[in-house]
Amino acid sequence: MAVHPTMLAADPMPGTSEGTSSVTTISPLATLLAAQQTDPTSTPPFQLVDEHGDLTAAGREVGVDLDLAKDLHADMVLARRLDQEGLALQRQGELHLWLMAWGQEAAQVGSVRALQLSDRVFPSYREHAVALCRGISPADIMRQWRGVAHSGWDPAESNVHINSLVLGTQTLHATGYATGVRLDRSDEVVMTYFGDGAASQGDVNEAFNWAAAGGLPVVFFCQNNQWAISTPTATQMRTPLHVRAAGFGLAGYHVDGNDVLAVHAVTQHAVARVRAGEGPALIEAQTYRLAGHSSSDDPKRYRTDDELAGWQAKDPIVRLERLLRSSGVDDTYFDELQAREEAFAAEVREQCKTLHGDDLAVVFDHTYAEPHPVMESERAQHVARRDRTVA
Amino acid sequence: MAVHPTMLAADPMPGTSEGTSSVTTISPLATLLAAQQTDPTSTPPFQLVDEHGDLTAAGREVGVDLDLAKDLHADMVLARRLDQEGLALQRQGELHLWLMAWGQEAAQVGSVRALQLSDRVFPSYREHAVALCRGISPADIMRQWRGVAHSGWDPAESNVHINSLVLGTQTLHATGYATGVRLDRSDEVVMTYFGDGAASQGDVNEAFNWAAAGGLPVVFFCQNNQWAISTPTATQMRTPLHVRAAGFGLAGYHVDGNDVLAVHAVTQHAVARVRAGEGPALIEAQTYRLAGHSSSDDPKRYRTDDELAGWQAKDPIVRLERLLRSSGVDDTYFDELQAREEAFAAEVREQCKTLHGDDLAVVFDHTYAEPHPVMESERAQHVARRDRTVA
Amino acid sequence: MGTRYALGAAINAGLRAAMARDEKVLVMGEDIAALGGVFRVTDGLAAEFGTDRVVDTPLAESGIVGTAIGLALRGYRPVCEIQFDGFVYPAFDQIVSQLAKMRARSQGRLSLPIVIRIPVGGGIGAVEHHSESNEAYFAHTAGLRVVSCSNPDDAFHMIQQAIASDDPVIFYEPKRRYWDKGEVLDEPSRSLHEAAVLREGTDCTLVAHGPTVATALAAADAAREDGFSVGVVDLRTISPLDVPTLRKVAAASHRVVVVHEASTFLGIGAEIAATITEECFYDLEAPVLRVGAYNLPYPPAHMEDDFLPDVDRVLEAVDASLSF
Amino acid sequence: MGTRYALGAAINAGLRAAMARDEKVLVMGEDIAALGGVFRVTDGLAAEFGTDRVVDTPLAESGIVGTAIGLALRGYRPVCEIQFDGFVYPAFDQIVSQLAKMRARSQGRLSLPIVIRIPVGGGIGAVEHHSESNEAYFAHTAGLRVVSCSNPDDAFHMIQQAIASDDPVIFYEPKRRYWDKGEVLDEPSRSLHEAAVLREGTDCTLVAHGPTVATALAAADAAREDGFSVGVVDLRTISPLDVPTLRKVAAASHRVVVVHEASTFLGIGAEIAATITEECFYDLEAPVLRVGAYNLPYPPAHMEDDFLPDVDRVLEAVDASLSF
Ligand SMILES: Cc1ncc(C[n+]2csc(CCOP(=O)(O)OP(=O)(O)O)c2C)c(N)n1
Ligand SMILES: Cc1ncc(C[n+]2csc(CCOP(=O)(O)OP(=O)(O)O)c2C)c(N)n1
Ligand SMILES: [Mg+2]
Ligand SMILES: [Mg+2]
Repeated sequence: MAVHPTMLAADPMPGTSEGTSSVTTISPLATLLAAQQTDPTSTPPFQLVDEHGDLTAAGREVGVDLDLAKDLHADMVLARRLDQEGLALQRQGELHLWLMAWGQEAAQVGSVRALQLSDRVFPSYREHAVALCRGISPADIMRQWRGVAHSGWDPAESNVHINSLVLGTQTLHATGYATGVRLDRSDEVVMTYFGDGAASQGDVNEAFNWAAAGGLPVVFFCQNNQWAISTPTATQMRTPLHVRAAGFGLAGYHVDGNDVLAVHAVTQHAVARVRAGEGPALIEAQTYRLAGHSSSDDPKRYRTDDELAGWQAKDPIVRLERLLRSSGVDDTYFDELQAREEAFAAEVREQCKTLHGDDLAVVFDHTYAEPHPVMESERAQHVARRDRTVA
Repeated sequence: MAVHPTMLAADPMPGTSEGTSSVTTISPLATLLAAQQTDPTSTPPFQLVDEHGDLTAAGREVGVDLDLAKDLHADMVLARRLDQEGLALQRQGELHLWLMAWGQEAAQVGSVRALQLSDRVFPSYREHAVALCRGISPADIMRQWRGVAHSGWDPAESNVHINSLVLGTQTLHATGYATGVRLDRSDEVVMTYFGDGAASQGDVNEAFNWAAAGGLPVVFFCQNNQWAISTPTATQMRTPLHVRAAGFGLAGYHVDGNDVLAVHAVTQHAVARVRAGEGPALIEAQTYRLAGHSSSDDPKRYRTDDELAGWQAKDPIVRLERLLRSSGVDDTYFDELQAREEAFAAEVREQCKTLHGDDLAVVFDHTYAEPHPVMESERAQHVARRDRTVA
Repeated sequence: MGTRYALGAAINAGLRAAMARDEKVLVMGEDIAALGGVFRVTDGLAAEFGTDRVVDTPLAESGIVGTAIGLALRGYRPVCEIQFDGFVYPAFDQIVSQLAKMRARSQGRLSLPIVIRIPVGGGIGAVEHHSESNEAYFAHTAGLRVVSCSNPDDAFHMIQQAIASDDPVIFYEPKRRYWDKGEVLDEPSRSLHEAAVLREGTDCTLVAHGPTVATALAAADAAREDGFSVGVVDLRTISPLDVPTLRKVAAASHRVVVVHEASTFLGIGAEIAATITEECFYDLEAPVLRVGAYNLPYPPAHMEDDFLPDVDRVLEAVDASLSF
Repeated sequence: MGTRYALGAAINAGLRAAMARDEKVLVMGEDIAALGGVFRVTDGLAAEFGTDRVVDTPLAESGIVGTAIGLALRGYRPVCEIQFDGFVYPAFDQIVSQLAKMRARSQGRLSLPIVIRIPVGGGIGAVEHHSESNEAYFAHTAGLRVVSCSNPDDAFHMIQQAIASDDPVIFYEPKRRYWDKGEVLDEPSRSLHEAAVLREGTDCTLVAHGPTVATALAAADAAREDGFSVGVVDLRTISPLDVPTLRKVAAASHRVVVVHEASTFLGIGAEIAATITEECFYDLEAPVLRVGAYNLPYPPAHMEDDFLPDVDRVLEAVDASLSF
């Protein structure tokens, strides 16, 4: 058998110094045996709109659908406002915890808007913007963070599964759901969200592999927001995640996650491909968590003001606003949106306060589908204790 | 930002039909958005000696070290004999179970012989040939399969960790051990063996990622023997495993696992690279489990005679024998080896029968390092019961 | 009217019946299709129902349970096979955090009718990790049901009842009893949630499940020869326990000995002892005693006979109970 | 002579002392270096000992435990932090099949001196998976030691004793007590393997560990006001249990109530009840009663006060015990 031509190239390992080391030059074998699979070139993130709100070459080629852009912009503005209100409500003691999606609006809005409503979504826990786009009410989004329930909404209505807080577990659920979609001979697509940190979990990699091996209709959407709490992405992985896709046989995409039009376009493309039966895809969106990990976090402990400022300059909403204005969208639009935003904010505050928790008794009813003696007797104990206390 | 050139190539997804589908041609975006990371080209397995025992082009370029070849050949012959004796001993009821390495001798011998003795090995459970090469006695290798102990040897002596039967777990142990090697500023290399089936486990992928992220001195050696019990590799993964390496940022190698010289050369190369601090590597060796999964297995249920015959023709020992003979190695060598093999076989049979198990009492002593009241009281109970029965 | 089956074959027949009845039922696991499973429990199912419904999965237990959850969310009723007891732990997170809790976490909206079949226990001379008894982990986990069959009739009916349940069920199969034959009746004699009093006793009652039921019956026989009336209860359901039945036999025999293969420390025997003592304090003439494996990792096969509870150890405990 | 510390700070000081004493000790986990851990238990260690010994790992619990095993095989003494109780399950296989069994599997050749620190339990208003009490899983696993600290003095000394142990130790930290202050003595008062009788009682003894020790003490105070002498034992070691101490208090007070945050079904209370009943059958005037959380998945924060055992529920059980 002949030596394959690619074997003759001595590509340096990613992350190590360029050039041939002493090891790779000592024998005639070295040339033949240079690592045969070295890093597939990482591609820069796809952009349609640059950080200044100007169209890139690709953007100019493709053009902008202004109605779509306005819709996505409005989605992002409301999502950001939800975050601001959420954080304020947490500070006021109305929410126990709030996980900010601040800065990641484009990644979320752009991707979920590229799906059909019949496509099931498996979120992680930071996908408020996704939830809003799927018509989930602020109350339902805040329910879990107010501590009154473990989940907020009915997946049967929004086609969005409940949040998964154990990192990465949802990627396997999505993969299994996609198996069901295929068994049903349906052309639905399943989308699952996860973070750069979660990508280190065994479950996530099992899901990549399982979906690829089975050619299943699932899109893995990673919001690489550069941090997993205090841990930078560099600690999690050597190569960018979109590069890992090809290793498993997933179609891999890399997109500027702060460019909502690019995210939308890339996702639409990937989803169409998946829908057509060409196997699963992974999209890595480069974005940034502009706030802390959660309302409890203190990001000053681990990241610099410079880094933050650098990413603030890439704000997805500011960027799109510039594009809209330079494309001739006038103040009427922005004024109307501003009014809508204020009304929405008032609604958020109001809905939050209407969220009252159930009594523990309901958990006894919800744990099992069928009668269960322990549930019955302990429920009775609880009710008796509660009534005694109340009396 | 400009569109990166590689984004313009519309590479088809691995495993799907060639060419552009309707999806990828409907819009101008399609060209821009073709999956940016598609399968990095899989390379054919590296060979020095072909199936007929002839040198390949690469083999001719590199030349053959005949002394090395004879040593490796002898190792393989003894390993195969151990398998034959092991299976026979199982049939006679002397072993509870035997897992055959039959057909995988080149992959094991070639790789372990490329290490230094100071390099720690973390095997799976089928690495008898590895163990033999590290000077582990047949008795120690058979101990576990005779059911008298859970492991056979002292890793402090052979620098081979005990077998890991829970698939893939050892890859994380190897990765952690490699972390220790680095903390010690040592230039040791850690080698871990696993199968094509185990590659689907979360742990194995966590290990790939962890080792790559940390740039740790570990070599992941996959014996792709085409089957995980009855499950073919195609069920486990979409892309060949050596392709997955680059996705994580490991140096990836693909080698004909039935060509012991190629395995040796590739491993030596990879190990030198790892030893020099250039980060971890993954080697995929294409080989074949010529026997069943274990002495309990019935491979006729899932694989064809044709497939078996095809791989029998690629037998690693036959191939190397041909090369040795055509390189002028004469009958003296083979006759001497035959005698050595017979003596070894007798030794195997004899050693097996000397393996007597300990009494359960020792497990109480071995479970904890420090005094433990439950161990003491239950040990006493056990001893009293045993002595009562014996009396 | 019944047919004789080996226990493993009875499960096979039960799976076949469940799959024929409901096309949403599918079976998935490692080596279950072409090979029919390492114990051949799924033998022939792939040929009969096709590989869409009898699925050889990649080798990843977390993946098996995690994707089964997704399938269940899509309306399927997956039956997962874990190849051996000792290989369920990689799926532990998916089982205890996802499978067990999904219904409660979703305010009762999302049911997961999933069965996880686990060949369990020792006594077959296997290598490490192939002989474990881990029911206590799952029994301690709220949201799961845990059941254990001990004979072909139960095996046939309980697997179908488990599949029909809208709750997740961990279904234990006593691997060393796979080849034991027994009569299988057309109709189930009892629900999935009831213990079976196999023998009434007035001096003492043995409580067992799965593989140790036969041990308990043999011990009861031996005790009878010595003039003692020893009852035997087959738990069948480990979580929840059938407390009324346990209460009844404890009250009737005043002495109870629990027999299981798991280690005693925090084994199901501990819960049974604590519960019976709470419920029947004045009825008991002796503490509830426990006969389990020693509190060791499962030892090499060579030692397993000394490790596992056997008739002698059961009788020793009965003696101890009687002499309190 | 002691210094006052909060419980979390006491663990921090204990880790620091252990790291200073033995350079093979290293600390690893998610967000423990730069951030100092989400509870700041490892605060300042990275600055003091460097990031070779205070390691922010990739986000993978199986990886954390699996690589710690490799490090231990290399001669290190890793202390792993699991960020919250509910995130230990992905590491379950590495813990129960590898960490717990390695010594037995290797005929005693390979010891794994690894400590797994787990902030445990509820009461801090957290979201799901952040409030679990899962000690029973590990206590049922032969090969592990499981300990639980309830006050700063123990926290400081027990973490050092755990690190010094050549056995793997699951080390529980009661997260809602992290900020509770108390005196820390220079020398440990007892070994890692002893329970502490915090209060002697003649009418009843409460047995608790970790977060419920304070609850038990408050209940004992309340009972005293009603004229009852109620003792309190802090288990400290959950596996193995300090049975001699349990036997002694049961014999002295004739009544025992176990209090823990885990669900009662197969919680450590079951084992304590079974053991004490076996050991002290004739001393007991009432069955050992258990006060735990209800047998539910941990509920939303809004409901946790009704879910967790509190002083009232403990007193209810004491009453029930006294009126037997
Ligand atoms: C299995 C598991 N381990 C640890 C945690 C604790 N935890 C919650 S969020 C988080 C960081 C997640 O980072 P990433 O996946 O990048 O998502 P992001 O928060 O950035 O959106 C960690 C460690 C968890 N939720 N689940
Ligand atoms: C976690 C786990 N799951 C299942 C098994 C049962 N099992 C033993 S070997 C095997 C197949 C392994 O295939 P592969 O990794 O390719 O190694 P090979 O046997 O071919 O050498 C299986 C499923 C196991 N040992 N561990
Ligand atoms: Mg992140
Ligand atoms: Mg294989």
